[in-house]
Amino acid sequence: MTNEGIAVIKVRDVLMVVIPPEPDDETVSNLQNQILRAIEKNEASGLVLDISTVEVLDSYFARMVSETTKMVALMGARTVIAGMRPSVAIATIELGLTLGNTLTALSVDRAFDILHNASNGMKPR
Amino acid sequence: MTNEGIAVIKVRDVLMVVIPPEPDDETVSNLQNQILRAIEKNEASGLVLDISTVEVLDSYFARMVSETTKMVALMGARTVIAGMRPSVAIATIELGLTLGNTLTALSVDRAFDILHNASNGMKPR
Amino acid sequence: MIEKQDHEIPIRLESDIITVRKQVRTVATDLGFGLTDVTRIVTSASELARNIMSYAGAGVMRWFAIESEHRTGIELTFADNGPGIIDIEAASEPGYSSNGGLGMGLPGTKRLMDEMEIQSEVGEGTTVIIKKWLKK
Amino acid sequence: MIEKQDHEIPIRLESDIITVRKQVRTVATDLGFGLTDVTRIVTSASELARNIMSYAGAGVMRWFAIESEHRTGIELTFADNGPGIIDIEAASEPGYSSNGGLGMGLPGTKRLMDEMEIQSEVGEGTTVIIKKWLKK
Ligand SMILES: Nc1ncnc2c1ncn2[C@@H]1O[C@H](COP(=O)(O)OP(=O)(O)O)[C@@H](O)[C@H]1O
Ligand SMILES: Nc1ncnc2c1ncn2[C@@H]1O[C@H](COP(=O)(O)OP(=O)(O)O)[C@@H](O)[C@H]1O
Repeated sequence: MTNEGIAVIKVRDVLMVVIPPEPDDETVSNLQNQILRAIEKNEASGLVLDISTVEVLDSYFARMVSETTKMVALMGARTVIAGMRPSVAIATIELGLTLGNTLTALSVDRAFDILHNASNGMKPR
Repeated sequence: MTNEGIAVIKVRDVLMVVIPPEPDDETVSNLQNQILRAIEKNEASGLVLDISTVEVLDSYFARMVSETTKMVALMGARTVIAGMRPSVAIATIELGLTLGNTLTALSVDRAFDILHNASNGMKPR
Repeated sequence: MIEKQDHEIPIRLESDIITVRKQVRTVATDLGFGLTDVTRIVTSASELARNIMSYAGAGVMRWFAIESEHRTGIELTFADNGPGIIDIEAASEPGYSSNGGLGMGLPGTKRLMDEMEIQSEVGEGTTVIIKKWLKK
Repeated sequence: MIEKQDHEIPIRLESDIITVRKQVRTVATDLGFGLTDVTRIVTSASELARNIMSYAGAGVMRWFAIESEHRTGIELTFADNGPGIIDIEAASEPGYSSNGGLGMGLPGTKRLMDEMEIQSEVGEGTTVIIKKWLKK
């Protein structure tokens, strides 16, 4: 069984995870663990899930994403999903899925902006 | 089958789409694609749907609007519906439709204000 | 003006829905309905025309100016020879849809109009008649 | 190109779901579907392949190019000899899931495709056939 590697990159106190184009189920289910461990280890306050290369978001994957977001929130960090393609957005909504109240951003850059501003907003000087 | 052209105008990082008075089903379904592609291409953070010339909003159209809003949200941008006529608002509500949690504005100007303030709000200095 | 001979429109293509809407708008406006009622009537017609397209594939709309006890009104009939509706009561409930639609067409049309009648026979087809009266 | 002899893929391992997705993407793209429709079709295939894995353990997907009245389309069949679905109607409702899933696979696939047919016999197995037509 292939386990496409998942890159977890740390930028200041935000973790960025790039989801591969065709993650298999094992990759998807390992992802959750890896992310939560990485957040704990790095004391990250934010998580950016870059899905810009993802070509299909089925209900299994959607469920993993929204559950992960909730787990991350319980640990005290915030998740932003970045870069969903138009075709994927169409199929996701037509399939009847939602990503819950997950924050979304057009690009990874903007996702960092959102997390950065949010934490500024939460820590006013 | 006629396909009435749809104008997509960019004003800073907000896209404005003017819906024609009597869009046929094909126009409506193409609209979704055009809007999502335009948002991706322009990295637009907001979308204003100008429906001020629309004379009838039936359930097919309403569904398209609320689904498009959700798709746009998944991609990380926000939608404001602008300029619904009173007669259309009455028929829409009586028909039992909602546009979900879509933001609405009296006019295109106000819609831009809403989107502008929202993004300012997220970037406090 | 309403001409007896061409008070019927075929509904076969999606573009016919637009024709139906335009025609109903003209007829209702000519009969003296105000903009709010015209919009209610046109919205209802749009729903029923689309149902014919979606569920029966083809059908017709007929329109009439109607009179009763000093009142004037509009009557629209949407008829098809499609599969019919098995459970009319269920189909008239908000949210019921056999094709993943919103399921608001029939119950909503009933609210928008003054009267609505559904006749349907499985395997025979469906006829929906709606009426709106001019407020005196 | 679509070859008659290898238009079947076994679904036995989770990794076969990826194979199904890749194959369906290639076939649909070759048939001329645009990116949005390809994504709709691949998403549906992914749901049905996963259902086979989750509920039947193993099965197959078959694909066909189909023709009808000047239209071209794709037909995908997902067949298994699993436990079958007791109440197909209930299983087709959004939110119904026997294993704590989202319950969006069957109703969602119906929305994403043009046609869907479910045949299932308890103790015998399940066959789901889906179709999508190329817009002219
Ligand atoms: N002309 C028709 N022929 C057959 N079935 C119909 C017809 N019109 C409506 N129906 C049935 O009634 C249901 C409810 O219709 P409606 O309230 O308009 O909602 P929707 O069209 O969104 O499903 C439809 O899903 C369909 O099963
Ligand atoms: N191939 C199958 N064999 C047996 N049961 C199935 C099969 N596919 C679907 N089902 C049943 O239908 C239900 C609904 O399926 P679906 O809508 O895909 O949602 P989910 O898989 O999230 O439960 C499943 O929970 C299961 O009980």
